[in-house]
Amino acid sequence: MTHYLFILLGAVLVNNVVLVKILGLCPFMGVSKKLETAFGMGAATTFVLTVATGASYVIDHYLLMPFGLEYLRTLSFIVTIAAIVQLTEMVIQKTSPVLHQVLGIYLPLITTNCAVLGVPLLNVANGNDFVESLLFGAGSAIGFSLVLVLFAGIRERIEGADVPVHFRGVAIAMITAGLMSLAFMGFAGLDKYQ
Amino acid sequence: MLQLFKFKGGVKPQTNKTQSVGEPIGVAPLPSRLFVPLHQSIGGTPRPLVAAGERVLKGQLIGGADGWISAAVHAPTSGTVRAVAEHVAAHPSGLTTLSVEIEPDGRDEWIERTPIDHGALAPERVRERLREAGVVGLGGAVFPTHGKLTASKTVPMEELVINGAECEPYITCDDLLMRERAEEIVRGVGVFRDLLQPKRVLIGIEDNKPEAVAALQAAAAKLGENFAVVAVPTRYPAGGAKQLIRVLTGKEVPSTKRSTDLGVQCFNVATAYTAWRAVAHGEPVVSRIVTLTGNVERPRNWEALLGTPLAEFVALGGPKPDTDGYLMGGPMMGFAMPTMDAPLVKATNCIIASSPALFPPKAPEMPCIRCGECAKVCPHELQPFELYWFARAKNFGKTQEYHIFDCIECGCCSFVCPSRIPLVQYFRFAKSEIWAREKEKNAADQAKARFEWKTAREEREKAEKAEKLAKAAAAQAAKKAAEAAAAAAGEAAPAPAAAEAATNVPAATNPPLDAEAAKKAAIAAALERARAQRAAVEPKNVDRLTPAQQKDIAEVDARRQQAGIEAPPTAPEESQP
Amino acid sequence: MITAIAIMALGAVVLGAALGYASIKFKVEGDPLVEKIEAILPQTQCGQCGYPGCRPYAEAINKGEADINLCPPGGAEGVQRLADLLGREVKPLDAEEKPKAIAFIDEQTCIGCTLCIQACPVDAIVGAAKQMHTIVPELCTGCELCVPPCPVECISMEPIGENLDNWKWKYPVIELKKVA
Amino acid sequence: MDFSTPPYLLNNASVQRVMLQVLAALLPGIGAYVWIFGPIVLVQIALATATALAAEAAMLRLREKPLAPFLTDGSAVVTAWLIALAFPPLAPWWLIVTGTLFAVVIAKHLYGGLGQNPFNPAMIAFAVCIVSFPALMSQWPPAALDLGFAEQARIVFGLAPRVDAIVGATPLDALKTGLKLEEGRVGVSQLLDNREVFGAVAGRGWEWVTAGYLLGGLWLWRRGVVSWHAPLAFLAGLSLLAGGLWLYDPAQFADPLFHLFSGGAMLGAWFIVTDPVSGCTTPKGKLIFGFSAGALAYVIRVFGGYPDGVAFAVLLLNLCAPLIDVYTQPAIFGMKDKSR
Repeated sequence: MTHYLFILLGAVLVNNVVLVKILGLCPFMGVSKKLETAFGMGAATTFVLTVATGASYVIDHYLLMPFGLEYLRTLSFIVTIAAIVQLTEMVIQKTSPVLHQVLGIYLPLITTNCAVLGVPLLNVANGNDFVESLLFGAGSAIGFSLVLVLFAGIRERIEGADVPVHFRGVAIAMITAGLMSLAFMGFAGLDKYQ
Repeated sequence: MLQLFKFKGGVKPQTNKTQSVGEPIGVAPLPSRLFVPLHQSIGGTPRPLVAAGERVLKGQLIGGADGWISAAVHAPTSGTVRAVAEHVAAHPSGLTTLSVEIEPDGRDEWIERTPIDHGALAPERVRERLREAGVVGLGGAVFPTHGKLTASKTVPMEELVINGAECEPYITCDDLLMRERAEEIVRGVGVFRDLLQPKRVLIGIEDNKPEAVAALQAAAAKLGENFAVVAVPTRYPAGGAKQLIRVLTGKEVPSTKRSTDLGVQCFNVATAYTAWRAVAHGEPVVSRIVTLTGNVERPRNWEALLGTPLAEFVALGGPKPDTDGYLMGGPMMGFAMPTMDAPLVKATNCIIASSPALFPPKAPEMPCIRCGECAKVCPHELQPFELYWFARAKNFGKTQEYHIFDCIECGCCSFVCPSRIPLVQYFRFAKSEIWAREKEKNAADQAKARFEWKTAREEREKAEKAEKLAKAAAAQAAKKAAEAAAAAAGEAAPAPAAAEAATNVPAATNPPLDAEAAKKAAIAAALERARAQRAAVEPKNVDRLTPAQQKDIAEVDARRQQAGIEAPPTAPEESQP
Repeated sequence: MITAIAIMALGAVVLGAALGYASIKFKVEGDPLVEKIEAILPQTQCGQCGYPGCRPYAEAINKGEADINLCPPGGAEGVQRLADLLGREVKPLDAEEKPKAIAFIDEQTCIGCTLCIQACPVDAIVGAAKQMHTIVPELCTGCELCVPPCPVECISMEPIGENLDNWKWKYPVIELKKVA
Repeated sequence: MDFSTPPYLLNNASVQRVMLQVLAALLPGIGAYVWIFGPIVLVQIALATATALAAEAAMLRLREKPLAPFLTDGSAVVTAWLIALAFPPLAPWWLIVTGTLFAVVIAKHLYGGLGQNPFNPAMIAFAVCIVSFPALMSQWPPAALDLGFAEQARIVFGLAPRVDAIVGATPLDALKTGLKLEEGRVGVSQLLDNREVFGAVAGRGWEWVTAGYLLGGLWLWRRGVVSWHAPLAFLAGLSLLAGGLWLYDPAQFADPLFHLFSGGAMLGAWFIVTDPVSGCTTPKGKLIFGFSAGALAYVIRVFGGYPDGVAFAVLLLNLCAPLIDVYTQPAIFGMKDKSR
């Protein structure tokens, strides 16, 4: 049980997909201007990432490996992810048009969010079983959402700050992300504790 | 003993009240000119009822209340109206407002005054009397008093709170009024009590005014009124209506509600006094008690006529040479008077002459360090530093999320801010921007509705016009055919045809007026025909044609007719107007 | 090779079916966003954006056909609010911003041609043929559409001055610069 | 008179006064620190202060802001002192200069300077340096070490080799490594029995330093400069977790008192967590902020890879502060009763 907990917490905090692995920076920068959209993006990504890790595990183990088609892994993962993203997009467009418009291009771009492809591939590389894969996927997704929301909170505040002109906008956001990453280094070694 | 409640926050600035209570209320002499602004209360702007050159008596109506929430304005003394024109207002902007300029004749002659017995009259009549007498809240908000004297239909009126707290530093006009005219105040409160029928009447006075408390207690006892005169702890802004209601009743009135919804109503002591004068003496509000203090030789309270120019008023106190400006109201919520011409108005409770020693220049504004002092002292428990953060960034949506409209602009936050940020200014800025936006939004909605209505109407008209035109064209074609036939038949006598065509035109331009659409169609048709006519008369040189040329033209016309082309409807000679 | 193709084909069929079903199930009708965009536009119906009215412009923005900086009456602030709503970058206004003004008819010159009445999108001009016309100031949006049709050029745009009704508290001036 | 805006009456508060009180409150702790580690501490403080003021001036000049009000407001000095107190007293001079520069230039001025930095600049300096120079940042001279001032100065300015004698560790670090090295064979109590290192409560000499910070902090609270919420919650979070685990296995986990009085706990509780700029501002938010920071500090210092966790814990909570504030807004006047 603790083993699973460590996987989950490790993925959320210690090996945070954005701040430690530096994956998925595109939506992290793109949709963190407002708290509301960050929540939406976090939820969408969490959904896609969790489902994608599960689906890719199934595809990998029951379709690709039995037939020795491991070389199709990246391709089939991408296709699956793309389909899930499409589905998510339709659901969001139906349920929250404003969120759909606000997320804009970043919503279909979840497809190319390297975190979403990276996590299933890391699962394969780490030899995680199904439950571990799901937990790792969910943990990474929660970690992504968490820092996205925190980042949005900070950016909303920086919005009102008297930031030097040349550093306004994305520049100061990148610096902030760097400092956040620094703070997250505090978790280093926690998952190694026995 | 009444249980008192506390409001959170508040500050304790130096009160500086003792300077101006040494002398009784003085009656200010008649000024040489009075500038009475017509708009002196919340609500509709009263209409001017006098014209330049007219003679007015003291108390004569010069501005009639416009709408129910509006209060009348009266001539403060007898004299001659010199002008009804724009004059600088008692307003921080220094902008002008429509004012009646009166030159006093020195006789101070009252118009006929008719007291009423408020107990014998219907409540509506009493409220109307107050409206006609221009009785408004004299605590500073100048809300028409009659508008507050109707109890809520659903919530029983529990407490009537009378505000004699006077928490702002320097101001002592209510203090002196309570000391000297306690009986009339109590009688005025009695009028309010009769109209609202509350269960209790509570008069709250800050405990730094023991004389006023004693005077009111004595007056209430003498008149046999069961009013509780309560000394409340001295802490700014205890005199804010909502704070005083909180302290005396424990009720908190949110910005989204009126106090009557919670069964409370609050009036200033001076308002009660003027209400009694209006009811029992038939005197409208033409003067008020104004504290003149600060950097003057003789700080004192004066009963001054409304409309007295600032320059003449401050001369009564003898401003010291280093005076560098005048504040209207207290140092916490008042504003700098724009010019010395600005008049005293119903809202003017105090004039403070300022000097660099009294109000030293402010330290430069530093960035907010979010220390939270402002939040600690905010009587409405807001987070001023957050409001500031968003107001500064002009993020008005966020300021509303942080309840900017609950801010009463009491100035406590600015008072304690270590960064010396003009917080109140930021909040006022944000509020007025939001209001302006609201107005724009309403205007936009209205414009949209009107545009849509017009578009719909045009669509309908177009359809109708098309129909009409089709009919008209058919009729025209038939007529033309007939005319052409007639013209062809009697080429030698074109005059009748011309006459017929001439009568045709006016007939077409006078369609029935009731159908607008038909009219438009007719106009269009007429225009069309006029153009055709003009085209026809194009050759202006036709009236001096040689017979040979005429013959040629006739031939051409004949050929045209043979070819089926219409002949010119009128003969060239007669078509000249 | 065949298995690879078969597996990918299988995947394609399954995913395609799922997406096809979803596209029917979650079909979106109408576009509520247009309303939100239109709510930001000032409703002057002036057509300065190149579209015949505010609604068409809102629709064009929603479709991505029009940029968000084409509305001069909305000003820089309107652009800002559109950018916030749509998550786009703020752009400078594609025209110069003018102070708010309303039309004024010089009644001495007016010949009563009714052309301006027809041009006014919000019926803010009253008058009849051969009668003098006048603007109802409360209704005028300042769109300037009545100015060009006037044959005698009697309509001018008068900037709205500051008065006690529209006076606003000013942004506090920061006098910090170079106090040292 | 300034006619622009009411109120025209103001009290005598100023940013400078606030900062000066914070500096004064640091003095007892600094006194104890100097007493234990020698006057070199003062050199480090001076170094950090000079760097901070120079960096502040340079940034103000670059940003075309007036120098005088911001150089005299004392905020840069507070940051500098905190950095100097968080760094090892014998750290090479360039380390403290780097840290201070990073704090003032990047963590403070790039965000707009005073009052606008989302992260605590001093903690950023500490984190940057401990991540980049972990060895140098964890070398603390043993409290017993009696080195002349001249020798200390030579070490700091790189004129003398960093001999083994000065390469000690903080009591906190010593305990952690001790436990790790002697895994399972030695309990906490045996290790703590070494009075040479661990003193009576939480490290020889260190007890007095932290007690000094506590004293200063309490004074600040009495003066109304800081509220009790965040410090108390911080200490509560730290001691609750420490107490719980100590009760669970006293052989493996040190007692709460040890944790309270060692490392940066007291400095953090009274001078870092109370930073209003990067921390929470609502009362409830301050409690959450303090408690979580305390708990996290414990987790990182005991289970994590760094000798102390206060800096990282504070930075992590700085991250959350805006969000916590948003969700802990207190009810306002007239809106407390939900049913209304």
